[in-house]
Amino acid sequence: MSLLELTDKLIQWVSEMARTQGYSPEWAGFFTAIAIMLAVGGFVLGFISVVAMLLIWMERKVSGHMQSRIGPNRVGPFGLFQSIADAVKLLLKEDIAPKMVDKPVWWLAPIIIVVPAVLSFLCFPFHKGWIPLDLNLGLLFIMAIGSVSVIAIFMAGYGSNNKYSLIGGMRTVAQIISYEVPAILAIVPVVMLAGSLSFGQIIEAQSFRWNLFSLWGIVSFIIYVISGTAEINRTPFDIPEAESELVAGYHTEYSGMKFALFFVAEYTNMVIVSMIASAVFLGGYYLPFGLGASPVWMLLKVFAMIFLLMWFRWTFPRLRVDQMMIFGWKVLLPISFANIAWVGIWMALKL
Amino acid sequence: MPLLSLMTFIPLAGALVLLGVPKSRTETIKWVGLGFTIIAFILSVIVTLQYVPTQPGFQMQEYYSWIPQIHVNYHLGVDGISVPMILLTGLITMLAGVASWNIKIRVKEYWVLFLFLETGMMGTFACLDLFLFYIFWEIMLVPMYFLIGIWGGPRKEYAAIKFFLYTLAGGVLMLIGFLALYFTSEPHTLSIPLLQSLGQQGKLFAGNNFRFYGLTLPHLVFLALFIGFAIKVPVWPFHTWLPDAHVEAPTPISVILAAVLLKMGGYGFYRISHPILPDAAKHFSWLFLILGIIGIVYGAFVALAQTDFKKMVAYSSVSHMGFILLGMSAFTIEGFIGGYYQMFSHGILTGAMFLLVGVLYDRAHTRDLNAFGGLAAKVPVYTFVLSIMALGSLGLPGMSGFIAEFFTFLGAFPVYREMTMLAVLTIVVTAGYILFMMQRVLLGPLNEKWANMPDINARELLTVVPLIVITIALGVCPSLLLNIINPVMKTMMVAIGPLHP
Amino acid sequence: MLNYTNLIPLIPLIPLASFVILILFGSRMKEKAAYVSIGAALAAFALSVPGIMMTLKHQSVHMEWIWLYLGDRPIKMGFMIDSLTAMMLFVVTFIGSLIHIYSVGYMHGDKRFSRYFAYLSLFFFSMLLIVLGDNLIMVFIGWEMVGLCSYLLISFWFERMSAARAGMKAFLANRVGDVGFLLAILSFFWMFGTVNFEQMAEKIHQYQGTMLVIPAVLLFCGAVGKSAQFPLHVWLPDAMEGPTPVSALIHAATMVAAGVYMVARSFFVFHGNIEAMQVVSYIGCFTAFMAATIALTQTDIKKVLAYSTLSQLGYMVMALGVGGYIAGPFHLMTHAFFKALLFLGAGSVIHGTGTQDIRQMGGLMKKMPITAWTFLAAFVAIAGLPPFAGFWSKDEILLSTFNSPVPGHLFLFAVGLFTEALTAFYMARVFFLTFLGDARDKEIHAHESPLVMTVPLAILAFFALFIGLPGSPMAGHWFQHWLQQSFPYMHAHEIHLNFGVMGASIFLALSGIGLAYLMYIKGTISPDKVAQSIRPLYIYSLNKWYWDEIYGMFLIKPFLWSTNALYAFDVWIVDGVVNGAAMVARGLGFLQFIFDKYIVDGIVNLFGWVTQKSSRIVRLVQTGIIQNYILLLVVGLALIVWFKILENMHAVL
Amino acid sequence: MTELFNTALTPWEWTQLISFYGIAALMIVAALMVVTLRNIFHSALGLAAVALGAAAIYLMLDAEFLAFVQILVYVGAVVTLIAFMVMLTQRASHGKLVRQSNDQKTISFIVVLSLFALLIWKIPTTVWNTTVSTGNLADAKTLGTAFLKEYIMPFEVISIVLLVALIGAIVLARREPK
Amino acid sequence: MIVPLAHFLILSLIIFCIGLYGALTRRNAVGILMSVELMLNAANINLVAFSRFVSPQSGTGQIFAVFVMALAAASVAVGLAIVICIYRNHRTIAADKIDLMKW
Repeated sequence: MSLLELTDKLIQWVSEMARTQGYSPEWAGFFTAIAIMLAVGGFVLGFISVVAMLLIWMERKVSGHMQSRIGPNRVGPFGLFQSIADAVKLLLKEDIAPKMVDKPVWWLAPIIIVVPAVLSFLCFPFHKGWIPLDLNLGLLFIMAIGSVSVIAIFMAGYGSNNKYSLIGGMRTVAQIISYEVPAILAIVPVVMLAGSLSFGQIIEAQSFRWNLFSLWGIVSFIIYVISGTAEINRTPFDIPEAESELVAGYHTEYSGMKFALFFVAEYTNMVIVSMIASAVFLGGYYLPFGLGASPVWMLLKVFAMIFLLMWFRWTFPRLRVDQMMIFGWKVLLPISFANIAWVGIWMALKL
Repeated sequence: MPLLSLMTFIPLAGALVLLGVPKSRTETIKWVGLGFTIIAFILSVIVTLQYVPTQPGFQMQEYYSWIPQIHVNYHLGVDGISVPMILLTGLITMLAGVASWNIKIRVKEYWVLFLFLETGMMGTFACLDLFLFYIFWEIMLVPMYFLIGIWGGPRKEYAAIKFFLYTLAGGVLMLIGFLALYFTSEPHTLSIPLLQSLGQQGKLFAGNNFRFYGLTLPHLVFLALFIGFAIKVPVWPFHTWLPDAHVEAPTPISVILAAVLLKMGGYGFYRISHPILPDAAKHFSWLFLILGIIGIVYGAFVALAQTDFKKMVAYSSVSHMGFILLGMSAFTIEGFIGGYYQMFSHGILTGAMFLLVGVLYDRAHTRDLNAFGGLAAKVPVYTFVLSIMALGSLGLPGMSGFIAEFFTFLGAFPVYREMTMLAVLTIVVTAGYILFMMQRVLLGPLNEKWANMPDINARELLTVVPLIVITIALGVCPSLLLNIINPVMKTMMVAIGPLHP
Repeated sequence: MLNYTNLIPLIPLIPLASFVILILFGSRMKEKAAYVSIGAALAAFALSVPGIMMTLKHQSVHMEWIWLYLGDRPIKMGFMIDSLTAMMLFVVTFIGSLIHIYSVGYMHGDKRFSRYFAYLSLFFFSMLLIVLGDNLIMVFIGWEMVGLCSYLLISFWFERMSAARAGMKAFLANRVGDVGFLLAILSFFWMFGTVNFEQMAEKIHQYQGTMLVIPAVLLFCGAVGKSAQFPLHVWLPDAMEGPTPVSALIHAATMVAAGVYMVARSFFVFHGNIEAMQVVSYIGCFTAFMAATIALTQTDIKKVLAYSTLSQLGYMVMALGVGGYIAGPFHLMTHAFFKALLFLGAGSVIHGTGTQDIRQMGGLMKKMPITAWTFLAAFVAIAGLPPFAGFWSKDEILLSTFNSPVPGHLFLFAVGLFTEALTAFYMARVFFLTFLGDARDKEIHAHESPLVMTVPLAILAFFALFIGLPGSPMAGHWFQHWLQQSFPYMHAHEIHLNFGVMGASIFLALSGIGLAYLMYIKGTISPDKVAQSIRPLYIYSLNKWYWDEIYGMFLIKPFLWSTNALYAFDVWIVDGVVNGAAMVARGLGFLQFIFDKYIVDGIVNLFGWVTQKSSRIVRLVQTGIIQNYILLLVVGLALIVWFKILENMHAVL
Repeated sequence: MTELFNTALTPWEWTQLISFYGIAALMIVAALMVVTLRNIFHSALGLAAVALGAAAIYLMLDAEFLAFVQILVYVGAVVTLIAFMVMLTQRASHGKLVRQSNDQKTISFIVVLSLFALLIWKIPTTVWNTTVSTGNLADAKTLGTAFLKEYIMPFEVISIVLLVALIGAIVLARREPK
Repeated sequence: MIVPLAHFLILSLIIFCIGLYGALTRRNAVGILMSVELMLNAANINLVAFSRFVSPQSGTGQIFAVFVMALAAASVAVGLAIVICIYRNHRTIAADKIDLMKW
């Protein structure tokens, strides 16, 4: 809450300053708005970095326990500060730029890949009314902005001027494009039923009954989780960065802070996928059957989803490229179409 | 519930389902295909039962705007003119499906086309929009072409192409007629009910002064429609595709061709040309009369000269279909009802005749009438069934054919006495060729070649018995059908008016 | 309501039910099938008895129902029983039942035994429709159905080609008559709007026009077909191919008489319609005479009887034609009994001897006494010896001919008398040759028929002898008065006995019999010599006046030829036009191809040549590089924009 | 400074102006990159930049839906496809293509310039039939309704075109099985 | 909207002309495709601008723009396939080297 108070103070200060400096009320309001934007932006950025680091720690812990190890436990209580230590290490590391890389592209790639990840947080529904920017087309916005990361990955793969990176990048892009389709199609029934693309309204529509509590909901949910996993290139869909084949895929040539940015982007994307799944299928900040609503539930659900993704990673073996493609186009796609058709027919009959 | 759409497109759905069945599983294909024809038949029965004859106008209408730019609507609906035809289509297609059981080659394609054909037929009878009508009308040609061209007899290609081109030529003329109707109606419309009311109020072609050798535009439009429908009927002299198509087509397709497709021409007269252009129809009543009489007499005479069983039945169709024209030429209610009754009755009788020819052909692999003889002793049940149907098409009282002919004569006689007498005389010739056929096939000493011929089996009997029941029921109690068509004919006659007011 | 009126439909429907049962299950019943059919016939008889009784009390029964609506016009169907109907009902059901019983013996062992009885039942049904129908449509329906039954029964033994052909001939000849009948129905419908007998009678009574002749003649055409009058008589002799009981029932007693019945029933059409009556009477008279002459020389016992039937039917028709509307039906009834008896007797003879040729028979009196005596009874009845049945009815006919208003009635009367002599002669010839004298063929071992056949013979013999009595002066012409109630529109007139006519009739009959006695018993006059002396006439008669040959030559052959010609026309001309159109299209295509190749293409080649030469230079523009093209396109676009702008500026300026 | 901000324009208008011209400049630069750069991949990135810029312009023009679709289609699909094309034909792009432009460079420039001149001369002088926006602007719902009502026919046709293009592309690009 | 319509049109015109120039001069087939996409984008800006300024309520221009986008996507897909096909057969994607259509 202190953060909110701080923000409040900042805004008051700005409007006070503007007024005392003799600006017209319009301009004062304008500056205030900018201040709000900055505050929100700062909050989001802070949230992202904290969450990313927390997730890295969490992943190591989870993987450790799944493999009957303990995981990081030296730095801080339960090794909590291990991520901070890592971040510091990466920041301080020498920035190596290979000679043959396509400089501008290689440089821009890690920056661009973070942009969509951060922008997606604009629609993070913490609580009723606590959505930084509740766009009418929120879902579409996230989907659209997410596709920008494809370009960034391409840039990274191409810019590295490295066979492995290029192949890794192309694989990634192919995979993302392929699985974006079932992911969107899995959400379509929800949109059809809620009649809106805005997160706020979709969640409100589930205030009593989650979308998960129906046959089509379960199907959609499963499809979405699978395609989501594929979109963020996590095991079992980590083909693009398969160490044993491609070294590390498109970020082979990156190190230091640039690598860290890729890392942050990946974990942020994980949060976003979990966020969408929670908001769209699991009722967002609502408990089922009107039992209550709170931002805590939202965060808990997001973390539960993240845990699920991690669980996947340490449970399933990696797929082959052709298996992955066949699964996406020949299994998920038809099922999601059938699902949409079914929901459509159901709606038509009901209406 | 969109009953008519359901009925029309259920067979199409069946065809799509069949596309998914593997080719090798012929038994499954047959049962699935038959299942869909049965569903369509049941739906057609439901339509018939739901139809309220006493209520005027079209019923069970479905209306959706389709291509608003040219005023095309998806408009279905039935009245007393279409209901019996729909029932006939459902029934005959189902029976033809049963008769298709011994189609052995390319079963899957056959059934897919077969079901596709049924959709076309149902649609033609159920639609109330000229555009839709034209689409369904033409769409039927395609499966028919393949069904004759692939599963037919030795000259199947010739027959199929002839059928296709002939009907297509008619279709084009019909389309020209439709377009003329569209562009001259104000507002532009292709809706049949609307055009009917416009035409009957004399608002169609109002103020159009076009003349072509003394023919006005409605006359020309009517002629175009007439030729289009006449080819399908078929009216002499457009009939020559019929014997070829019938002879070459496989049995079930002959049945459908005779029982349903030929009716579309007549249906076109009843539904489109006469109600929309009553004055032109009256102007050309002499054409109907002359061609009808020629068809009746000529078809009967030529049928007597045949040695091929199917050809004989085909020419007898030409003769029988002439009654429709004769009935319609008089513009009396008896004539109109008689012509319509003849359509239904001919569908039942000739359908059964072709089924029975098929039964014989399956056993003997020949249709030469002179090759048989004395079969009555060998195949008594078949003989019985064939005799009933033959006597029915001969016009024996107690069966539907007599009622139809009698009504037609009753309607035509007060208007055209001499010509009707000529037509009545033809019943002798009709009896001649039917009896001659029976004598050559069934009677006389047994031809030893067929000493081991098995009698008609249960499946084949199943296809014919319903037709026997219907034809006798309609002969004894014509009210079954008249109750449906009487009110609508009355309204139509009131709207069209008598020939010489 | 279970009153009698509502039971009338059962009279035809019971035989129909019998037909349905037999056709479906008959083959399993074997010979028990006969019981169903006989039961149905007897039930029909029993049911009609109350109706007949009611007419005796001068009542009539009538029921009708609406069959269908044609537009707004209801078309009614109905049954009625008046005295004429009652007479027919009696004839049909009574004789029919006897013949059913007789058939059990005659058809014993036939492989299609049940089918035979099924057809008989169907015939019963149809015949009763004719008899009971109160309108022409109903009669027509029955009319066609009896035709069908006749067809089925004539070609019952269809393995014989001649039987099959005879059936077809019968049906077709009937059909020709039916055309007339149908046209008559249409005419009446058109003229009066009804075909109900009562209503028609009423309307015709008020009718003033002159157009009634043609419908009347057309209606008579139906009777001509069914009652086998000239010129449609040819089918009846051939119809003898059927089983003999069928010949008795259908082709002697009932169906062929339906024509007479129908004319009598619709006599109001002919009454006062002199032209039509003339046609009817002359045709009847001619048929009677012609058939009698043919019967003189035939040697097949059934053929003789067939021609005799023809002749007698001609008699009846003539009677109606000359206005003897009661004489005709009266003779119909008596004839039904004695002719049925004759046929059954002949059947018994055929059954016993196995041949139909009277030249091979002889002396059967001893071997088949019951048959012989009953045959004798029938013979005296048909020959017109008083006081037996035939005498009274024939006398009635001759009397009405004598008193007729029809022009030329005396000529008709003379021919009638002469025909009666002929009848007596040929019937005597048959009887003498068959039963008297010695057996001419030793191969034939005749035996008396079983009881099931002889008992009906005996019953019929009784009626054949005495059925004429109710119409005799001794009974005060009771029958005629009774029948008169069916003709309410006629003035009942007193019947004056004319002993001259009676005497002439008796004399001629006796002289005919006497001549036959001299020729075939005594042998004083040799039949062969007589035949030799009038050989052309003999041959002419033996060959049945060559009617079959004439029809074959002048009708059937040209007809068949015309069908083939029309078919050829269809194939070569009509279809030829279609194929020709295709050919022409293809030919035009070929011509165009030629034209195209040498003329059009030549010019094109010329241009091409010129172009080729000139385009050596111009073709450099075509580089194959798309971007060049796009550039040109853009230049064009720029120009268009430019001109457009200029235009707008002008417009603004 | 203060005075400048207190002129007639509201801060919102200022933002619009600045963002519009900024974005426009960026787009023009990126477009030039597309047509001039030797490295075709860089050109593709330029195209992506133009597409994003266009999306921003759409946002300014209150066409939210279109903006997001633009990003989804252009950045997510078109540019990706082009990048793939670049990768798959990399050898040709790098090795043999020494010259990046063809022989009609000059004349093309002149033609395009003249066209440009014509239009740039005409655009400011034309009076456009603009209206002041009152009431609700067209949003996604309006568009969706329009697609399924007035424009259903074109919509269906375009779907079929897409399907055909899809099939055509597959057929063309598929290696013939030996 | 403070920015006048004409400025949007001019921006669109500039991008269009740049794209046109590229389409006319680039040798690389992929380059040509990209230039065409530029032109289409320029057209879209035009459409949306008109939509906003002329009929803001009906959104007709936006609908047209959506159609244009669909067509652009289709053309790129087919273009990609063609280019790959050409590349496979001719080992080049230079537009002025592919002149098989020359008489």
